[in-house]
Amino acid sequence: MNKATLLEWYRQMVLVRRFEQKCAELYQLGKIGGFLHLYIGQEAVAIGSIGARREQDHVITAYRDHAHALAVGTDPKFLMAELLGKATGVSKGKGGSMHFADVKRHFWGGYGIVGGHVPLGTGIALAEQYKGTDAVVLCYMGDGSTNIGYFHESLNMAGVWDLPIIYIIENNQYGMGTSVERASAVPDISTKALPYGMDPRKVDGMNVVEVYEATNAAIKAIHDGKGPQFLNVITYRFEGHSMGDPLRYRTKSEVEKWREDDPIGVLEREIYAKKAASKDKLEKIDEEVEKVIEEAVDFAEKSPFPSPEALFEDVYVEGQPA
Amino acid sequence: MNKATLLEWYRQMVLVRRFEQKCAELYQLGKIGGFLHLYIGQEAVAIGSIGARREQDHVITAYRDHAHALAVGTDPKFLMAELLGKATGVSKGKGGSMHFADVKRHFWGGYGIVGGHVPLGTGIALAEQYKGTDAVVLCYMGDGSTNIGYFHESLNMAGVWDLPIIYIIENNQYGMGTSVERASAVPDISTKALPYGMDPRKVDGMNVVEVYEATNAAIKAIHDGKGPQFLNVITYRFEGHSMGDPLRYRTKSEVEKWREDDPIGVLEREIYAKKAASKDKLEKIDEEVEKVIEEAVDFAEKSPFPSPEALFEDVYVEGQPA
Amino acid sequence: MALITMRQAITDALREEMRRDERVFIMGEEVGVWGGTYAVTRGFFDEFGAKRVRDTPISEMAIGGVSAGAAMNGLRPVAEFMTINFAFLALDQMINHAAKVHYMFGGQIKCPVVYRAVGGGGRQLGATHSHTPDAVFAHFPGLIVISPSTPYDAKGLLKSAIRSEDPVLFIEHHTLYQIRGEVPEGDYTVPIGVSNVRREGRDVTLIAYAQGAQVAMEAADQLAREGIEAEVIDLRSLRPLDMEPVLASFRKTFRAVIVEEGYRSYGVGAEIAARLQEEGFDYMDAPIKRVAQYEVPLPYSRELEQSALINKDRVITAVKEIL
Amino acid sequence: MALITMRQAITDALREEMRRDERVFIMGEEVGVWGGTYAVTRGFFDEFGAKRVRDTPISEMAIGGVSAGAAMNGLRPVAEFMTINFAFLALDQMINHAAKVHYMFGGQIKCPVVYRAVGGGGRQLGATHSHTPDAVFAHFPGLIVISPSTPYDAKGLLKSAIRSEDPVLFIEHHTLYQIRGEVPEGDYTVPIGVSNVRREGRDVTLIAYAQGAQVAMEAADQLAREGIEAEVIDLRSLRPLDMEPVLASFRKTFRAVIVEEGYRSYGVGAEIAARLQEEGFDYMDAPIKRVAQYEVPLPYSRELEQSALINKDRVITAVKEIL
Ligand SMILES: Cc1ncc(C[n+]2csc(CCOP(=O)(O)OP(=O)(O)O)c2C)c(N)n1
Ligand SMILES: Cc1ncc(C[n+]2csc(CCOP(=O)(O)OP(=O)(O)O)c2C)c(N)n1
Ligand SMILES: [Mg+2]
Ligand SMILES: [Mg+2]
Repeated sequence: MNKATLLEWYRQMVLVRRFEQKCAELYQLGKIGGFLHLYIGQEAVAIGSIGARREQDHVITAYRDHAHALAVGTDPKFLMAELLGKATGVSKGKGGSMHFADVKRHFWGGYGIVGGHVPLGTGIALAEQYKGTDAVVLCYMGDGSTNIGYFHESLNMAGVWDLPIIYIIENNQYGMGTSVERASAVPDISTKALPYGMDPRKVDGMNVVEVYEATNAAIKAIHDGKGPQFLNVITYRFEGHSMGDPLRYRTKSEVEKWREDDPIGVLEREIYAKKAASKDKLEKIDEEVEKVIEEAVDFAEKSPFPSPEALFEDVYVEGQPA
Repeated sequence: MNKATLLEWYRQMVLVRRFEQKCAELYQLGKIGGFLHLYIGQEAVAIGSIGARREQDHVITAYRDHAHALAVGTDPKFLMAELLGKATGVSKGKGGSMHFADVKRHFWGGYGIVGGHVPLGTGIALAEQYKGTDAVVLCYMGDGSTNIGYFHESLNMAGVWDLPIIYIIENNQYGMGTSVERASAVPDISTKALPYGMDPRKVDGMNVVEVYEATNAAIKAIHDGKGPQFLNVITYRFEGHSMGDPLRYRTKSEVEKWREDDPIGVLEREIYAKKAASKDKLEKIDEEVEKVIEEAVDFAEKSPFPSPEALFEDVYVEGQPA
Repeated sequence: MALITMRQAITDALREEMRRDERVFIMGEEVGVWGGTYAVTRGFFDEFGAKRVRDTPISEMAIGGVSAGAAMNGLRPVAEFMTINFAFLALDQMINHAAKVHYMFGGQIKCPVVYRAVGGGGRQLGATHSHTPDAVFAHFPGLIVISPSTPYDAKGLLKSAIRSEDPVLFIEHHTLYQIRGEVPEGDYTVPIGVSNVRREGRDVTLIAYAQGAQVAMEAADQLAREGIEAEVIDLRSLRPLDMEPVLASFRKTFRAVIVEEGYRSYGVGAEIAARLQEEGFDYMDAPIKRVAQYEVPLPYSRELEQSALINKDRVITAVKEIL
Repeated sequence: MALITMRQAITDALREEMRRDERVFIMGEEVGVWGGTYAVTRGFFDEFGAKRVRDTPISEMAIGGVSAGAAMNGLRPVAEFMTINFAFLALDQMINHAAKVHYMFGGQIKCPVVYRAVGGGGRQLGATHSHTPDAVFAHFPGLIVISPSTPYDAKGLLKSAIRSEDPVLFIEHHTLYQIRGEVPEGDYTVPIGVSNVRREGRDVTLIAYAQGAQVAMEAADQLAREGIEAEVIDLRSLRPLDMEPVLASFRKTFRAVIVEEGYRSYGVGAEIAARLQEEGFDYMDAPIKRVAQYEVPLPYSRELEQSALINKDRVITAVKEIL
């Protein structure tokens, strides 16, 4: 792996981490409302996989969507503004944490209905196939979403039509408080790819390089005519499902064990092992990120709330039917 | 196989066949309305599997439900009356061909929404497990239904909760005009059992004895603690999907080839091979069946239509909210 | 002008739009090889091929969502639900995804998908296959809901729907497929969101759409023979809902009956009546009546089913009650 | 009588019914180990165990249907949708299966399932998570739809729902969970299908339910300070819909405003207004007004969202318009 790339991933992962830590603070202060789902612990998944995508490729995910937006390169200030419900937010303050999007960058958004975006992602892939491009879709979802009808119907249709899409399971082993073992008849999520003719690949989701390589291989497989792809990426969320999770369903020691594999720590060790950078260099990156976050918060705080008329804008593209 | 049993199955299969041929006639005459889906060609599936069930076991299926009703022992006259929309019909003339039921005999009905009855069957199984009985559910559905979310969500839940249910795929290789190859990413429907921890079994659906044995084995497997079961029963419908099918999606020669395996013919050959009965004996059975059908039609024709007040009855168990 | 059936008008609209715009394609169950279970797309598979006439598995959730996703990414899908009853399975995609993405993401995403679905009772298909649930879909902002009653409107509105930048549910009533009407050759559109006076009259206003408009027209004919002149307004779309012609008529007749095939409670007629009494209060000479389906699951038996449905006699009775 | 929250009242109803009847069990997402995402079933898993408090996978179609099947076969399931928004995925099971089996099979099958679901906007959850789609479910015969506004009613009606032989959708509004009210200790039921006069008054009738009733009561309090006496009727159930107390009140006040949280078009208020003008025409001194949610997908930003929702000021304005 290219050293500069490792450092860039480091920067992005720290950016996600710090961005979300700031979110948690602002949520406690009542500046962010609604549901707030943190990605902390899972950073290597979005950063590694989106690290492999080409400009033309698409990204779509569920409500745990901060990292994906940051990974496609959306300026954190527009995301922070969205979280504060401001008119300058990526979704003009109408979406909030669960509904980031940046369509210029082919990021089609976060979606709150579990599994609801999976057919959308599949349709986005259909459109690329239809137009005859080589673009693919990275369609992310949680382990819990693999139990909903949407998953099944979409993967089957992608299989039948050979669509250019990679289903990336962010398998953090719980859907809210329900472990994979209690939610899926066969806990090995890879099994769920078999009826759709996809060759599932299990990936270490705490290792950004592995995630990158698996995604790269999946894109190549699509271009080699192997059809839609399935990545079962094993990861863990260090925080609760969303703010206010009573955390009754797992033990502290389980969390502690996983924290040893903190993806940022893993990457740091890799960077040192590869001699890609010194501790100083990484600390400098940390500081830069810190500044970016501060600026983002500042921008968000200073931005205006949507005007009252905004309520009635964008219901329809073509004006407002009564 | 017990000779008397073979003859009983012969009688039942001929009963189904003749019943449905009569239905087709009455449909042409305009006496039966709505949708009419014939089971002709598939008789061994319902007769063999229901042949294996014990009194306490349950049956639920889709709209192609005539054979199941006859197999559980419902008097054909109440079925014929239902088809003619009469008050004496099993469903008081409110259900029609797609909605036969005979709950006294644990037949929970035919259902018109593809896959819609699969969670119901799963819930019926849950109730038996809850009550601690040894009863199981035979839940039938077509190959096409395995692509709908209902299938996936239900089988997974049955797997997680280890419910006493046998999912019996009546794999007649087409869902309306769409062949399994065009509808399922992996045409081997058995693959679809794997994510749910079920050990699929492929069964020759033109052979009533094989179907019986497979069902028997599945019931035993449940009692042995092996959890929900999955039978992929390969069969063929000789007629169109329903009355009025333009039949553009398959060739005459394909149909002819399958007709060589007519399940009644297969059983006849088995009966002769086993010397279970003479040709005369079978013809006598045919005649008896003929009489039963005639009586059924006669009963149905003479029965009254529902009274106008029936429209408002049975909307609610507890009277009629406004 | 040719006299063609509504089925033909819909077929023509689809074919012309597909020829006009490469981005338009059809997906749904049995739309291809079979030719559509109501024969609307017969011959399309041969003309346009498997890429543009796509048979799907039985997967309504995915039909609703994959088409929406393709629309978001630049195509013009016409997704067919074999019947509107099966669209219940896609409700979440239709109202929580297709109808929401434009707003929820602050205008970044457009979703110009058209959902076609056949609805209606009266064919002995039983309780689950006979719904007219139009009010349910019309309840949610973000979706456009159209349901025409004439071949002319069907063709012109379907074209407008396909060309619209917004998601549209286009509901066809099966009993209208056989109705014939004048339709000009070639391209034309009918604007979405404009109610239409199908018949002028001074004594009472009948407000209806789709199959209800057909019944209202029949009732008006008979009433005319008795010297009662009913004005018939066809709403054509339920969202947007154009009340102007309705109010204009009411200001003239002071009396109204709403005719709809769906259930009465929480149905389309409720909204019309509520708006009419509010906006036309000063002109109200009698209660506004509703003629709608009786509130039972539709039964199979023919006469019994028919007795639950609307017909011209029930409309005439309602009219006479308020004259 | 204890002063308890609506959340507590619902918890108590569930616990008492589970203790009373072995056949009653709960299934849904996070109802067990987590204790319910709204903490309604906290402690239940420990008391009743995994057999009777069943955590499900994220599978709304199956939650809707497996519970219905269990009900058909003799149990008394209380199936929880984490929020009513997710119940769209189960609509087909609820209205085409649970609500139809009794009729469609000529009375052979009963389906005494209770679906519980939390609904409502106002918590910055965005367009897909903030629905009040009550009218949609109430449109279909076969289902009972209840949505209480007080702890007393919540407990008594939930018990009636669990004991009912018919399928029930029981809608809880999240902002009401904190509301406190007098609730007697021990067992009692409130009959389904009886509207309730929550406040007497002679000047105007406010018709509402659930969160709308709360807003109506607040408005009535303020109106009273200005000398306007509003009568407030709480519908409590939308199907069956009891119009008697509404009409009785209207015959006294000649004026009505309907208050509901859901969308206005094709909403609950439309049905009430339509019935009221029809059945109470002779008493109508002014147009019947509706106060409802503005017809936009609910946005995230707080003030913006609030501006789309009902509040007491909007009710007061509507009242003054017709006085
Ligand atoms: C259809 C639907 N059902 C339920 C929910 C409530 N819900 C939100 S997130 C979630 C858990 C999802 O788990 P998973 O897919 O593993 O994603 P993770 O949160 O672990 O990233 C649930 C049940 C929902 N949003 N949509
Ligand atoms: C949800 C739903 N979608 C579509 C239909 C229309 N439809 C009725 S039967 C059928 C084909 C089902 O095929 P399969 O499950 O293989 O059963 P078979 O008819 O072959 O017995 C379809 C698409 C329906 N009834 N329900
Ligand atoms: Mg998870
Ligand atoms: Mg089939």
